[in-house]
This record gives sequence, structure tokens and C-alpha cells, in this order.
Amino acid sequence: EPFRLVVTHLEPPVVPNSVMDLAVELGYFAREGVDVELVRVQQTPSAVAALQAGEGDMANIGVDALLQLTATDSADLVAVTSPNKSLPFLIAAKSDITDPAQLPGHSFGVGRLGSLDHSLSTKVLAAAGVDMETLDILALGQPPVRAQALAAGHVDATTMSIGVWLSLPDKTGLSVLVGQDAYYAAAPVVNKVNVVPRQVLDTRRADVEAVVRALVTLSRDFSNDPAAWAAAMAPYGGDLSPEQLQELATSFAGTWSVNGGMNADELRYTQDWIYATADFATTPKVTLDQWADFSIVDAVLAQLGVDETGDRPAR
Amino acid sequence: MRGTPCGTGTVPRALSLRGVDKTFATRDGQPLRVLSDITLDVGPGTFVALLGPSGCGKTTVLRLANGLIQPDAGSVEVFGAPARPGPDMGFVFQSFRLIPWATVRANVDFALRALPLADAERAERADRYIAMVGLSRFADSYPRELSGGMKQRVALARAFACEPRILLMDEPFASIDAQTRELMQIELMRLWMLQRSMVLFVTHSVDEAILLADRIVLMGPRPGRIMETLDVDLPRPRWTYDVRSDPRYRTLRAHLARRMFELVMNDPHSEFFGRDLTGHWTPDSPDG
Amino acid sequence: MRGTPCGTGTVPRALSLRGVDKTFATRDGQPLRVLSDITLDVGPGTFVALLGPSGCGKTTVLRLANGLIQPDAGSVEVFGAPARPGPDMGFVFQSFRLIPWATVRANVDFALRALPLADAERAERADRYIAMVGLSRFADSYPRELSGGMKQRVALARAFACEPRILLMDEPFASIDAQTRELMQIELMRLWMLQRSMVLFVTHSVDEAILLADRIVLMGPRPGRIMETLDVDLPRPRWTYDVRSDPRYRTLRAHLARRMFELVMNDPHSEFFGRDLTGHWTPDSPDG
Amino acid sequence: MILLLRTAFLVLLVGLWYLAAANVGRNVIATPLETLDAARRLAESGRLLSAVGDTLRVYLTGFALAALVAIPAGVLMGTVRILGKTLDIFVFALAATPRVAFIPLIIVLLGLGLEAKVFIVFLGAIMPILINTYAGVQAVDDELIEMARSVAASRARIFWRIILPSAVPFTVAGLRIGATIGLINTVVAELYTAVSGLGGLLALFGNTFRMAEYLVIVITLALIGVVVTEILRQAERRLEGWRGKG
Amino acid sequence: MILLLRTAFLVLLVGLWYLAAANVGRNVIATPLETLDAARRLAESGRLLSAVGDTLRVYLTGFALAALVAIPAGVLMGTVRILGKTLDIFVFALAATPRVAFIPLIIVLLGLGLEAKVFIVFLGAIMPILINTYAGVQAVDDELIEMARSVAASRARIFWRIILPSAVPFTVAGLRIGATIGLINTVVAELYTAVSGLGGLLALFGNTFRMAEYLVIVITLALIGVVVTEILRQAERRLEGWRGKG
Ligand SMILES: Nc1ncnc2c1ncn2[C@@H]1O[C@H](COP(=O)(O)OP(=O)(O)OP(=O)(O)O)[C@@H](O)[C@H]1O
Ligand SMILES: Nc1ncnc2c1ncn2[C@@H]1O[C@H](COP(=O)(O)OP(=O)(O)OP(=O)(O)O)[C@@H](O)[C@H]1O
Ligand SMILES: [Mg+2]
Ligand SMILES: [Mg+2]
Repeated sequence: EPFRLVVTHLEPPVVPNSVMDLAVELGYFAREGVDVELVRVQQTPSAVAALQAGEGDMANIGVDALLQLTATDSADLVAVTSPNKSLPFLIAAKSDITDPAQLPGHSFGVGRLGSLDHSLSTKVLAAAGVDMETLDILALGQPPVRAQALAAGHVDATTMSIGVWLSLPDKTGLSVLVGQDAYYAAAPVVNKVNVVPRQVLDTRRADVEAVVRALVTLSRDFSNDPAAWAAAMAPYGGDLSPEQLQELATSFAGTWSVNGGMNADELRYTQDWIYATADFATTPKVTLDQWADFSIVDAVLAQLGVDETGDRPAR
Repeated sequence: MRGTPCGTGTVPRALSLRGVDKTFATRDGQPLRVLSDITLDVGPGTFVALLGPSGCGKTTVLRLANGLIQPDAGSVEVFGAPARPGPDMGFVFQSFRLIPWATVRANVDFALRALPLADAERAERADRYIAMVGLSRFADSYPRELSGGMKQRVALARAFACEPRILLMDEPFASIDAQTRELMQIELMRLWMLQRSMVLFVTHSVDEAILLADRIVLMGPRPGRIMETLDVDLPRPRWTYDVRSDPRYRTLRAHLARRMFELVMNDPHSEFFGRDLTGHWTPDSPDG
Repeated sequence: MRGTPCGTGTVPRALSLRGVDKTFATRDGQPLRVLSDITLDVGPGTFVALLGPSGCGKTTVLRLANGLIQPDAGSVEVFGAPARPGPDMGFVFQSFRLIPWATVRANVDFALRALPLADAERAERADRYIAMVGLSRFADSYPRELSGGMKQRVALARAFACEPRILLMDEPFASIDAQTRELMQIELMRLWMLQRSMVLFVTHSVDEAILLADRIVLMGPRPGRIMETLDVDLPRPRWTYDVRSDPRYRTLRAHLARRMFELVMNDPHSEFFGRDLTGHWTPDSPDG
Repeated sequence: MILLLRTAFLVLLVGLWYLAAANVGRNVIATPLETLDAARRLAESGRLLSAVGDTLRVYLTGFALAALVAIPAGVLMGTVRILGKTLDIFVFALAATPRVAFIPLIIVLLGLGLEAKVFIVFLGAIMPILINTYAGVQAVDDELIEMARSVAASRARIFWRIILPSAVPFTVAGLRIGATIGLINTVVAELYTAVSGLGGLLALFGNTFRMAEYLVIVITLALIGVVVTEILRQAERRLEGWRGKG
Repeated sequence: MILLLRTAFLVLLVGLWYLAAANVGRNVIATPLETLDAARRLAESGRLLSAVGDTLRVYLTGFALAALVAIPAGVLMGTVRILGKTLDIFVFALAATPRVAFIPLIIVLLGLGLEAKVFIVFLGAIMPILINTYAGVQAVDDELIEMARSVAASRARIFWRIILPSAVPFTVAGLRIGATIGLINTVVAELYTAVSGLGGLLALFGNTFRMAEYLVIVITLALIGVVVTEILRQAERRLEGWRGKG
């Protein structure tokens, strides 16, 4: 029986999260003795529903969704690893806005009021000394819609992932206002984790371990040899040239989850931060051990040893 | 025979209406009383003609007899049982009611399906009656490709083909030319004689009524009621001699024409009551 | 008068069909020749009756005359111009063709809209003609609430109300009882005399044709063609004396009945050609 | 009588809902009571009402525009046969293309506001009305048209008194379908352009797994659909009174 | 003749597309040539064909099921009036509720695979067919029904020979609308359950702004819609031949 891994992207994205797809393609899972089948869905809610329907064994979902589900006691899911702790976001704007300080009075696109990207952007802009309240906030929904709206001139700035930014074919009149590094520095939160239902953890523990082991191994290989990632991604880069992919791979240095991506401090910080957002104003409190399980990563690290180049496995 | 005879008489009645009332709801909420206290007993094998001014309720009587609508008061019985549509009753509708998406043959076939016939037998019968009304050449045509009279003949073929024990006919020859009408009358008499069926026949022609019927029922308007019932005591078959020169024929004809004239012109319920007739007009003038 | 008179004659023709052919496409691809070489000239104020067996093409001639369909060959002219529908032509359809979702009044009103009348005048005229056909009580009823004869009278009122110069009437009295029919005939003659309109009148009754027409056109079947044209030389108005005892009437009637008999029974194109008639039958027996 | 049966059926549905809620996980279906509670909360906060207002504005504008364009267009295509035969295949092609596919283009051309949303609703609602009206006009009785021509009725009169009334059952059915699709598209529009109204709330509660609130929105949408189709039924009853079917 | 006019209109459309592509940014519309190129690439890679296959399987199964259920249900509701009057309001309510709202429930009950997708298509396509058939049955000529009763035709014969043929124009229009909505819902299903087929490609190319490929998918969807509605037209031509309208 194959191990079904639910992912919310449709083909390998140009971020480290691609390890899940590439591990299938490059045979890493097979080498660990687990037959992984990728199930592709559009969004986190579909991924959650898939786990509950028994249509998947592990899913890559947003931490905010996991916290909601745990707090309302409506699903028994735990995070076991995070192949890509934070998707690299940036703030793009019209070219005539060259400094965040110019933003007040302009329109700014978010997914919806109170959504994770809204809260992240608030935090990033605050770090740049800009109060989000002084901006004209527009709720625009899906990331591609936000990018379209920016490109069409209907908003002046918005947050998007580096993948969306890179795939925009025509960027005339647009520029990056806050780069991905600055963005992450201002808002160092984990936004996606791989969860499994507790029942799967009990019944297929060996498979879960094998999956995590494969992801960690591949992350280490890419971390050591960025060119390997660029080569593996070549068919999926869209309009990106091999050079650009190579450049990107280099820029991901230090972000690969070489130790399973489970840092208790980061996760706790993330939890506290998410609880400070508007969406969670009335949500019951939870503790880290309710939604995260370190035993899998610990077992994997016991076998593979800890990689000292990054991704500190704090407990 | 269906059911057991009952009612007041001991003789079985083919059709029996007793004290039948019928009122239609109209759109402005005002109920329209259409039939009032209609009582009519017809024995099997009897040919009854129904005569009366336009709108007096003749069609409504036929629909009641077929069990298509129910009376508001009184009873309608066929061979002693409450009237209901069945293959032993045939109805030739005033407005033909052909199925537009069925060919002539399929229209006739549709009616035959209620009979316990084998496929081949049914097909043979449909073709035979289509030939009888002179439409063999048009058996595969659709109703919209037919002339008015041809449509009426399809309706005739459909009813005849069922060879029913009771035939309800609503002005069945109105759209057919005089000669074809005569042919159809002959075919009708043939069928009637052969099968001893009961016929309830609505017509606007006094001549046709006398020529065909054993009994003539004259209806008056608003609400429809039976004014008079007359037996036609002329020898049959009436085709073989010049029936019109028979003095009984002439008396009957004159009487009916005068009564019709009264019903249309002098009855205060008539739509033409008090109509001024410029030009001389005699009540017993021929009916065109 | 519309257009200028033209054609072969110097007298203006109200209606003129010359060498008209008409073929219908049928569903099985076989074309059906319906009219062949119809030539007919009618002067203004003339009353023409069209007589012929069922399905011989009478309705088709009327539709051609109204310009509702176009001939495949030949020409159809009205007052010298190609025929086309207009308020100066009225058509009483064989199948009534009432608008089901319009009341009796609205049905009549619909036809009057093409005339240059003020609203009040139009309403008055509609009501007047509805009264003429005896339906004042039903002016606000919908067609489905009417009997067959009542529907036909609405169709009559609609055509009469337009007071057209040419009236095309397709068996306009077929569904009406004898007395009401007579009343309608009188109204028709009144209108015709008053307005000197031309009437093309399809009927199945030889008597009706002789009673009303100046000229009788006899058509034969398959393809429809004109067999004979007869002038009716009886003094008018024919209501004021017993026209049926006139010897000219008797001769004409017998002739027409014999011709119709031949067309229906002896014409090899007839649907009833060679039909075996059991029972004695005389060609000049009355047409029921 | 009918009311009674309807109520009985409604009770049956709520019963089924209870059962479903009891047997399926809580983050998928809330119980009827939780939903009622959530409805009260949402109503009291005024959030529901303002969302309904936003949604109705978009929905009714788009739907009305669709009806105004689709009915004449359908009649035109049905009467001018050459036009109809040329265009109908493109209409069907357009109808079959997911509206979502046009959203990037719509955003560029109409922005993210009311116009864009109304246009998305319009695009969804127009097709059923157009396709049905077109079919209705083609099914009109030729004999009546011939009668109208014979009394020299103007094109406009034939249109208003013959063609349109005869197509009423088609057009009303088209409006019914259009109304339901228009409402669905309103939600789509509120999700894919600037997020707002009931669609926005649906996304919010769906993404945060607040299923009781989510169901409140779903039921509100269903109720809007019922109200609109009931209004259409009343209109139809008037127009179709002549059939005497009540 | 019609073919010529259609081609002319198509040329006009492509011209407009050129203009639009020239005037709107590259992020939104690719030029016809780029699209053609992308189509060739997609076709050669075999990706388009396999996606079309996936989509068609879901679409045709769901649509066929919808037709099989909706036509009898519509006839039943139209003939058994008490049933129709009780249920129709719920049908309209269900029709007006966005299918998207049911997706979590559908996933839990039917999973992410073929069954769930087919069911979503079924839900979308059933409503127009049902609503139109229901309307068509109510519009049937009472006089014909009376005639059929008078010749003692069985219920089944009245159904097959009177009611159904008389409702054909309604049902075919309903099938047309249902076909288009079914296709749209196929895309929705492919987006919201396990991503696959043309819907999956649409999302992929849309999210990554590969507009030439995106347009290829949009046009493929439109073509599927055209083919299905043309098949329906042929079916209708046979069934409605008696009208003699060609
Ligand atoms: N469905 C109906 N709703 C309301 N009134 C009706 C309905 N059917 C018939 N009527 C009325 O009932 C009366 C009798 O109608 P019916 O058709 O029985 O007359 P009829 O004697 O057959 O007339 P005709 O010789 O003209 O056919 C008429 O006044 C008519 O208006
Ligand atoms: N639309 C049509 N398509 C095909 N054939 C037709 C069409 N209309 C009439 N016909 C045929 O044309 C012939 C003449 O029809 P028409 O209606 O003119 O006859 P008619 O003389 O009026 O007959 P009736 O006295 O029975 O009304 C008939 O054989 C009929 O089948
Ligand atoms: Mg009658
Ligand atoms: Mg005729």
C-alpha cells in the first residue's frame, strides 16, 4: 500500500518545498523503502479534508490551519517535519514606490483581512517603520490574483512568494520593495509543516520515518550541491533560465531543512505570533506538544546524525 | 359486457346520465354553469344525435360520457359502471387532437395499443382504417403536412380502428367536403351495423341527424339542458331510397329547424336573443 | 386603391392568380405537387366560392392569395401589386388560430392594431364585432374556455372587424350550428354589400356556395387544379325568396353534386377512386 | 397542504443533517444547534447583514443586466435565423468555458471592484437565459406567426404579443437557472476579485474551519436562491394564468 | 453559407484577440501565434491529450448520470403535481448553493478520486436539466393528454409518446445548459479535489502565468463544449424533425 503524501502545489515549486516532488523523481523515497504517491490538491482545506477522508497519510499544510484544527479539537493531526519552514515571501510594488516609507496612502493587496499573509506583511512593514493602518488594504484572495492585480495596476503593492514573482512574465513597472531576506528577517515564522494523523503515526511509524529520512537526505544533498537542485528543477522552471535557477539555488543556502525542520523555539514563536493575529482572537489556547511530534525527526537524526550547517534542531 | 346492469330500468343501458350538473371555474372567479340536470339513457346499438346551438354544452356531455371529466352532481354510467376511458369507447374530438410528432400511422397505432392485439395484427388494422379514410398515400406524413379535412379523417380512422362498443363523435365530418362526408357516413353506418355499437353523435346539420340517428336529442343553451328528445321512425338503410321525400322526414326537419330557430333567436338565454334580422327569414329554411 | 391595375385585362382586378404552381417539400424528401397552373381573376366586389374535395389545395390557394406563401411558378397579384399581407385583406383560418394567452377582446384587438384607429375607436369596434358574433358575455374569456363554435366566431369577428377590402374565408362556418351559421351568413352578406369587398370563400357545402356566391370555382385533386368555373345567376338578396325552388338553383346544385361525385369517386387521382359503394347511391342526393 | 408537506420534508432534511453531523467529523459538519447559535452570533454582530447587502447588490445588478441582455438577444437569434445559426455555436463555446478562466482578463479590464464582480455574475447568468429564450423562440407555433403576419402585425407586436408570451415557460425556466448560477458566480466573484460579502465570509470560515459559521453562510445563500425563485414563480403565475393551471 | 458566416465571425474573433493581446499586458493574454505554438508543444508532449482524456472521463460520466437522473425526476415532479410542488423549492435552494461549499463534505464522503469529481459534475449538470424538464412537462398540451387518456393509453405510453416528446425542446435546452455547467464543474472538481486533467493544467498555467498554455486549455475546454452541444443539436434535429424547420 503506497504512502500518500498530499501537497498543495501542482508541480515542483521553485522553492525548497520542491524536495517532496523531487524525492519521488530522484528515487529518494524508494531508496528508503517507502512507496510514496503524491496527491496534488489546490489548498490547505482540501488537504485537510483529504487526510480526514483517509485519502492521504501525510500533508503539507499551513501552521495556522493546523493550530485552528487543534484548538477546535476537530482533527487529530501532528506536525512531524517541515521540508521548507518558511516559503520565501517578498513585497512587490509599482516601480515608483522605492521605499516602504512611501506606502502610506497607497493600496496594498492581501489575501483577506486577518489572513496569514496580511499579518506577516503587517509585521514586515512595522519593522520598516510603516503602520499598516495607514495603507489602503484590499482583500484579493489567491496569490496569483494579487499578482495580476498588481501587474494590472489595480493595487500599488502586495506580498507574494518568490515563485509567483519569478513566474510573472512581464514585470515592467514593478519592482521588489522588500526582498525575501529582509522579509524573513522581519517575520521569522514557520508557515508550512508536514502533518500526519496520529493514527497513521501509530500504524505506519516506519513509513513516516522513512519519508522524513528521505526528505532530510535530499535536503542535505541539495544544500551541499545547489547545482543538483537547479538541474532537477530544469523541466519545471517555466521561463527561468538555468542560470537563474542556479542563482536561486544558491540563494536558498541555509534554508534547506537538513535536520527535519523541527525547531521547538521557532515553532513556539510561530504559535505565539499566530495567536496574536486577528483570526485567533477567540481561539482556545493550545500547547506545542498538542500539535507537534519530535520523535520521528529525533529517530531520523539518531540514524543520520545532525547536520551542523543549518536548521538547528532545538527542542 | 362490463359490470352488471343497474339503475331504474331492468334493460341494460349502454350509457346512462342521470341528473348531471357541470360547472366550470373561469378565470375571473365567476363559476360558469354549463350543464343542468342532464338525464339521458341510451341502450346498446342505439345511434343518438346531439343537436344544439353553439356553446350549449354538447362537447361537455361527450367528455362526461367518456369519463374524461367528472360531473358536479348526478351520475354517468357506462354499462352499469361509472364511466371511465377505456378501449371500448372511442372519441372523435372536435379539434382532432392528433399527436404532432407522430405520423398518421403512428397516430392511429397509438390508440390501438390499448387493445390486446399482436403487432402484425395492429399494423394491419391501422393500415386498413387509414385506407378506409383515403389516406394510404399519407400514412407516413406528419399532421402538419395534412389539410384540415385530412386531419379530421385521421381522427376518424383512429376512433374507428379501435372498433369500440361506444363511439362518441364531436362534429366528426365538419371539415370534410360533401362527397367525402357521405362516404364517411356510409362507413360509419357499416361499422355501426356490423358491431351494433352505440353512437353519440354531435352534429350541426339537421339533415345529417335525421339521416343517421335513431334518436335526436335537442339541447338548449346556458346552462345546457335537454329540450326535447325525438325518435326517428324512418326505415333503414336510409341510403337506398330518397328519404328526403318521405313526409315524416319533412315534418321532422321542419320541426327541428323551428325549434333551433327558437333556441337561437327567441330563448332569452341565447347569445342572439332579440337580434334584429333585416331581410326576410323563414324558420324552416334549409340549413345551408 | 393600392397600386395601379395591370396584367392582361384593362379592368382592375382585385385578385389575380396566373399560372400558379405550388409544391411542398415533405419529410421523406419526395416533393408533393399541390397546385398546378391555377389561373383565376376576380374583380372587386365579387363573391367567389371555392369548392373541392378534401386536400385538393383550397387552403393553399387562400394562403397564396394573402401572400403568406409564395408560388413556385406564376404570379399572384392583388389590385395589381404582388400579394402581401396587409390590413386590407382579412383571413378566417380553418383552424381558427386564436392567441391562447389573449382574451377574446385582445384577440380581436390584435388584428385591429394595423389599422389607423384611435384607441377608443378600436375598442368600440372590437366590442361591436364581438357582439355581432354573440360573444359579448365572453369578451374577457380565454380561448381555452370557449367551445369549438365560439372559437370559430372569434376568428370571424377578428376578420370582420378589420372591414377589409378582400376577405379570405376558409370554411368559416364549419363548426357552427345551422341557425347561428345562417345568422353569420347574413352578417357576412351585409358587410359584403356595404363595403363591396371581394370574398374568396372556401366551403364544403354546395348549398352554401350557391346561396352566397357570384361565382363558384370547382377544384380537383392531386395536383389541385381548377376544373370548372360557374356563374350563379340568381337574383340577390337570396334570403328574401325561396331560392331553392328556383329551377336554376336546382340545375346548378345537381350539376355541382355530380361533378363533386366524379371528382371524389371517379377521378383516378382521388383518394377514393374505385371505392366500392354498397347500398344505392345517387350522384345528386343532397349533401347532408 | 403543500406547505405542510414542505415543512415535513424540511424536518426530514434537518433530521438527516443531525445524523450526518453526528457521524462525520466536527470540522466538516456542525450540528443544527451549533449552526443556529452561530447564526444568532453573526446576525447580532451585524456582519451577516452587511455581507448579505454587499452580495445582493452585486448579485441583483448582475442578474438584472443578464436578463436585460439575454432575452432580447435570444429572441433576436431565434427570429433572425441566419444570425442565430451563425452565433449559437460561439454562445455554446463561451457558455462551456469556465468563468474562472476569464478572471485575469476581467481584473485587468474592470479592476477588482463592483464592476468586475457584476460582470462575472452577468457572464454566468446570461447563458441559461439566452439559451432557453433562444429555444423558446424556435418552438413558437408557426401558425400563430402566420396569423399575425396575415393581419399585418408589426415586427414589434409579433415580438411582444406572440413570440415573447409563447417563450415565457422557457424564459422563466432560463431565469430560474440563471438566478441560481448568478448566485454561485457572485460567490466566485467575491472570492476571486476583491474579497467581500458572503463569498468572503465563506472563504474566511472555510479556511479557519469554523464550520457552524460556514453553514450559516451556505444556508443564507440557499435562502436567497429560494426567495428569488419564488419571486419568479409569482411572475410566472401571472404571465401563465391563461393556462388555468393555477 | 452558415459555415461561411461562422468562419467570418471566427476570423473577427481572432482579430479581436490579436488586438487585445497587443494592448493588454503579457501577464494576461498571449497572442494567437504564441498560443498556437504552445498548443503544438503541449500536444507533442502528450500532456494535453492525457489531460483531455482525464477530463472527458469525469465530465461524460457525471453528465450522463445527471441526465439519467434529472429527466425522469423532472417528469415525475411535473406529472405528480403534489410531489413537484413539495420538492421544487428545495431543488431551487440546492441549485442556488455554490457547489464549492459542499466540497469539504464531498471529499470526506467520496474522497479525492473519480467518484468525488463525477459527483461534483453531476451536482452541477443535474439542476438545469431537471428545472427545464420540469418546466417542459408543465407546459404539455392538456388536450393531448386528454386524448391519450381517452384511448386508455397506459401511464408509460403517455410518458414516452406524449409528455417526453412534447418536453423535448425544454429538455434539450436543459441538456445544453447542463453540458456547459457540467464542463465548468469538471474544472472546479479537478481544482478542488485531487488536481488533475484540464482543470489542473488551467490552475498550473494560471498560477505560473504561462498565458499561452493557459489559453490553449481555455480553448480546448471551449471546443469540448462545442462538440457536445453539436452532438445535442444533431439529436434534437432527429427528435424535432416533425416540425419541418430543418
Ligand atoms: N375548460 C373550460 N373552462 C371554462 N368554460 C368552459 C370550458 N370548456 C367549455 N366551457 C364553456 O362551456 C360551455 C359549453 O361548451 P361546449 O364545448 O360543451 O359547447 P358545445 O355545445 O360543444 O359548443 P360547440 O358546438 O360550439 O362546439 C361554453 O359556454 C364554454 O364557454
Ligand atoms: N406544410 C405542408 N407540407 C406538406 N404538405 C402540405 C403542407 N400543407 C398542405 N400540404 C398538402 O397540400 C395539399 C393541399 O392542402 P390544403 O390544406 O390546401 O387542402 P384543402 O383543399 O384546404 O383541404 P381541406 O378541405 O381538407 O382543408 C394536401 O395534400 C396536403 O397534404
Ligand atoms: Mg363542441
Ligand atoms: Mg383546407
